[in-house]
Amino acid sequence: MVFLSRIADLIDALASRHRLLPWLIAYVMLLPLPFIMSTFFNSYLIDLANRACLFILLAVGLNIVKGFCGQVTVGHIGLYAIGAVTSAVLSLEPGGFGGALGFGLPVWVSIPIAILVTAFAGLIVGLPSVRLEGAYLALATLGLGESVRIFIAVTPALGSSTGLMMIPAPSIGSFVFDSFTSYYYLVMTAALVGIYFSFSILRSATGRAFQAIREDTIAASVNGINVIKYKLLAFVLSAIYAGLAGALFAHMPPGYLHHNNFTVIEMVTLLLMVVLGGIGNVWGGVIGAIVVTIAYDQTKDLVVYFMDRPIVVQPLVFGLSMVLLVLFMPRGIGGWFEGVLRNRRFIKRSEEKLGGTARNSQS
Amino acid sequence: MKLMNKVFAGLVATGVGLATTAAFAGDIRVGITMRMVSENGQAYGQMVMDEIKAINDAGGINGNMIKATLMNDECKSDKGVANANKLIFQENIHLLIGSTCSSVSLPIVDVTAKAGVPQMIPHSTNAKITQKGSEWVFRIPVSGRYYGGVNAKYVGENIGSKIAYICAADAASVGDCANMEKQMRARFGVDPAYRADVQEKEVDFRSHMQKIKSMNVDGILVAALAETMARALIQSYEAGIGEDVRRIGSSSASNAPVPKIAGDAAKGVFFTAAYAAADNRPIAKLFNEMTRKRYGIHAPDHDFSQAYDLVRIMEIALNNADLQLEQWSLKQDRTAIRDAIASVEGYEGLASGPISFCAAPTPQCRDGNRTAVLIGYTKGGENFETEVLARVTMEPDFGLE
Amino acid sequence: MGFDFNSLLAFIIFGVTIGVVYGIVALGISLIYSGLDIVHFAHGEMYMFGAFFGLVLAHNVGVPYPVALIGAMILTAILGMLVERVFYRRLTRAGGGYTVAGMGMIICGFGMSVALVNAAYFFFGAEAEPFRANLDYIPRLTFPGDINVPESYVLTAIISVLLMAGLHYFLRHTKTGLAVRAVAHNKDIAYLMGINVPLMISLIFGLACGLAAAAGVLIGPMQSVQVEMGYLMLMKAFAAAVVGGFGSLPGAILGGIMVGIFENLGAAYISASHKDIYAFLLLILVLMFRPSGLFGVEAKVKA
Amino acid sequence: MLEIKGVHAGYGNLKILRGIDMQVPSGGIVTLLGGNGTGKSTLLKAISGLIPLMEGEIIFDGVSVSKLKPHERMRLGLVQVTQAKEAYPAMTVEENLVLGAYTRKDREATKADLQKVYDFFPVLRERRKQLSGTLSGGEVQMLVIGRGLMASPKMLMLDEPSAALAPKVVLEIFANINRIAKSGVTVLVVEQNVRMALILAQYGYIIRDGVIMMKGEAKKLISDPAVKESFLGGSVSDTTKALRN
Repeated sequence: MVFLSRIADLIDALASRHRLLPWLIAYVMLLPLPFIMSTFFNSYLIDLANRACLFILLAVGLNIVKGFCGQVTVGHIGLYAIGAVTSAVLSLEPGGFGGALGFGLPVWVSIPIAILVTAFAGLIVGLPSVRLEGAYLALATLGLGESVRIFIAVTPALGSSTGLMMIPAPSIGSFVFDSFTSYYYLVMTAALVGIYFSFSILRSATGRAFQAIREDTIAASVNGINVIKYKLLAFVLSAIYAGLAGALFAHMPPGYLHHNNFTVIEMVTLLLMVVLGGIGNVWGGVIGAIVVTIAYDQTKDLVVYFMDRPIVVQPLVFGLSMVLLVLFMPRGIGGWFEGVLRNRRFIKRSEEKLGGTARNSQS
Repeated sequence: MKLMNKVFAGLVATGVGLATTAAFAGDIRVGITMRMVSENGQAYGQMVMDEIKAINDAGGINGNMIKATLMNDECKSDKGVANANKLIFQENIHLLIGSTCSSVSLPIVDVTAKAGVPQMIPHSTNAKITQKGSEWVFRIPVSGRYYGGVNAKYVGENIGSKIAYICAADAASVGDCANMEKQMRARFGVDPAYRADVQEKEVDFRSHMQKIKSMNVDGILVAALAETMARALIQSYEAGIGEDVRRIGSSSASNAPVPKIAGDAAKGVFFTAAYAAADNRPIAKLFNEMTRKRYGIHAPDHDFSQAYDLVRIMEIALNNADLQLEQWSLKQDRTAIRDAIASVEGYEGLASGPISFCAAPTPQCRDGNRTAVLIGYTKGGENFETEVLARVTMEPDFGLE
Repeated sequence: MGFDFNSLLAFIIFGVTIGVVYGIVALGISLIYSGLDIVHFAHGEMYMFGAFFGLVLAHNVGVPYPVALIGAMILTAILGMLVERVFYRRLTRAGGGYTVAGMGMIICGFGMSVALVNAAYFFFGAEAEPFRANLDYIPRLTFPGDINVPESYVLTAIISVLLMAGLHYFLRHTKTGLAVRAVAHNKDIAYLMGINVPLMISLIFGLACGLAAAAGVLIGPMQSVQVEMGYLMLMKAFAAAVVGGFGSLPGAILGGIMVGIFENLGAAYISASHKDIYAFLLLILVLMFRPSGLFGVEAKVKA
Repeated sequence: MLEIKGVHAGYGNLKILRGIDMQVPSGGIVTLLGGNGTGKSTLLKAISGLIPLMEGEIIFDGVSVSKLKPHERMRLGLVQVTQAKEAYPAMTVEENLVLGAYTRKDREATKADLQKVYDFFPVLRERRKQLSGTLSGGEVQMLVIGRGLMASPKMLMLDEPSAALAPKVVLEIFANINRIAKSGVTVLVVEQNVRMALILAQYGYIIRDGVIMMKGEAKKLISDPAVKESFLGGSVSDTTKALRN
């Protein structure tokens, strides 16, 4: 804990010089990661890190609507699908190999359009939140998300069951982002920028409005917050994250999309990330995404023989851990860390005030 | 709160620590990615592992052991790709086997092509897998492009041309449907009398059957995964469509759940496959007996036979390849294995016809088996029975544009 | 093809016969919602377990179909009560089921659903199993226009009506039913009436899961029994419950029939490959424009 | 009849009652007075078992009931009548009354009691088949009292029977409470309407901030200047409460 506190102090000191300083340092520290991994371990880990970055984007985005604004959505994976498929279809060559629709746009054009389209879709997914809350909203968004998947699954122009294949990778001039390492810089940058903006949103007036809505919708509206506007804004913001993550996923080599990457199971995994990390906590989403991605990777060949049948136990473990997390650790890892930090800051501040004698507080 | 950066790094480091495995020299490393959570995956995966173990027990390949790693991809492309990456870049495999599902094999073809790892496909039939032009891919089963032709030829010549199509939305069935439709048009100039595109896991076909009943068709093609097909077959009888209307199955009709679930409704259904359990050859009889004893399978379907053939072809290729199996020779060994598989010619195993590969990265070279066998169910239920109706060998470039 | 009255009739009949099954599952979901204020996302798995229990009883133990039906209902009810007691009770006690930023129960239900499906792999395997039942004593109906309704569908319709009637009688005309309604409305006052509220909550859960099991055993002979069958049924049942007015019991059955007809008509006249979307569409439209359900029967809407 | 010893209770970490001591003797009427948020309802909930005790003990009829569940306490004859708005609006009047006798096994006596309640409140007999949601405020209050009587209680606890009722109706209700007490049922009335409650009761407790601030015979309390100061002349208003409903 002392060690953690030291680092936190250091980061605070850096941030007091310039807001972006800790972020820049973090970015620089993350730059050599692929080389460390491929030199000392193996290059597969870079691929793992890439996928973790995509999930970080998704989880952080989901946190905006779920954690900041308190709106229950189970349709996030549908937005991810929309971002992925839109960008893929826009960038595929017309009449190309897969037999799907194609417009042949450059990747750097198709990604922003995909984000815009997803943002608009987010607005639509958010519309039910104007009238509905809690379980009703969950059902409506679940329905919307599943409809997106089924629509992709049965529409040949969007890949249907064969999937969209040979989606081009992004390139600058003759440099193509088609290796683990080059793609790492793309997704890592996106993830870090995503986390940074998530903090900016949280600290801004918009973020405070979100939190007011989460705590008490009626009180928020009485206090002059345009509840409908901010609810929709939360959905749109989270959709932008999902759209970006989706588009980056689509162009990630080998550039293949299939509707079964967007099922409810994926949505549940995403929920697990957010819950494990701690709902409403930005770093929680990040930690959750990393932990779950690594845990998933490490447990995927875990097979138990039961009555002479090989059984993959991983999904069972995932499901149960979700239930138990909600029951016994509802604030997740991030909530726990936040508690530690808050205590530390509180003690520090009271020490300053009381001249060295910290008083016990009642939480 | 920014201390989380550190936590981030720490967690990644932990993951890295867990993930490192030393690469052993002297082993032939084979990676397998399959759908383990399904009626197919479990038993096939087990059989591949058992067969490899048998090779090792008998002394291995020229004294070298095969180290096989089996991973589950849940028939999901992103997970399949992650598995392939992990096997190739972390386990440093020499050869990749997989996957069961076309939608997973399709992206993995690109992964293996780029990494330069030979890939053997156990039962994905989608024609596009070999059309991508990868030098590294070899398909054991009969490509989907042949199925349509065999089905269409038999149906047009023996049954009639007024056919109703029920096509489920999974990759294999969509392909089977489209291929047959194309061939019926090309050979006999007929369009489908009725065509219904249904969902992958549709459970209620009654309204389609009701319409088909009033049309007096000669036959119904039910292209769907096993359980879905079985339901459609049952419901076709419930709707009152008589036995004189022949039911044609897609390639998944060979899977045991079809006769098991459909029961009496499976009788008379015929389909194209790469292996017939009713085959009279001694090797087939031995194989049937082996699967029954080991895995409690009443009669193995062609997915079983293909997995078995795959291991045998792999054994032949590995025996012929000049392998160094040192840390430095990985790339060279992979190429040697690829060339050894490409030079397999006229392998006669369980498959309906001889399997031959060649060096060119074209579908003609890499779709090994070109002989499909037409099978009919003579009895449904748990202890179903089949008969061989015909055996058709196609031209290497049949079905290519 | 033009308009054909016979085929329209056929689609409606098919819709009704499958719709009642949706209705039975929706009945359970509604019951849990009105009783415990939670939307049970793992209810599809209760339906699946029910089907398997019935299958094991009928095939492996060898009891007659009706006995298997009742046995499966009892076994699943016990399973449901166990799940509620061991896992959900902690959440519902903590704050009406909506902890963890308002979505504890939703996440918990999802997790439970994944866990139950994969637990079922352990016991029943992944393969689809045929459910054979001897239903010769049930008449097979033939409607004008040569529309066949096989025995299993007739039986399903009969059993659904019986279950609905039985549930109605239980809730309206027995003392325990009165207590269940009291608990559904307000647990604190129910306590003050001397009602053993925890027991009633278990009872509600057991009843709801028993209903799901009945649907599972009924649908077994029509389709087949498979571990992954629960999810789709859950979605249809949700749609049915919402259309009928969440928390309203007669509405659930009516909603089920509505969903059944709607998706059959959609499949027939728009596109068969989008069939599942129609149920979702109906669900979303009703939620957006009439969250209290289409039928306006005594429904309880949470604001 | 009822003895409360050093009771601490509250919600979660929030402690509301901080050491309550109280006695309700057998027979007669005792009233518990206090403004909003003073802990009256919390004490009632603690007595009937809806919230657990943090400290202290509750003894009813010589038996410690501290560890018993609400329905078990009720079976002993300790019956709480809820606030009027807490009838079951979707049930008929008769269903509500039958529910009151839920714990009783003696069918004949229950039927007889139902008639007794109807005789007591004739208006309920008239509206027997109506949904209780359609009744007027005073009628609902009669219904919940009647529902409490259906349990054949030894002791009846009434939670603000005069709340939100017209003065004339309040008089009628209080007259009925008096009749109930006369029939041998011990009554504990929790009230904000201090004057009426003290006229009705023999003994009174005044609660404030989770502790008993004052206690004594009703006649004495009503003339106590301190009580007059803080309640009778004071402005304990119901407005906040009305707003919340």
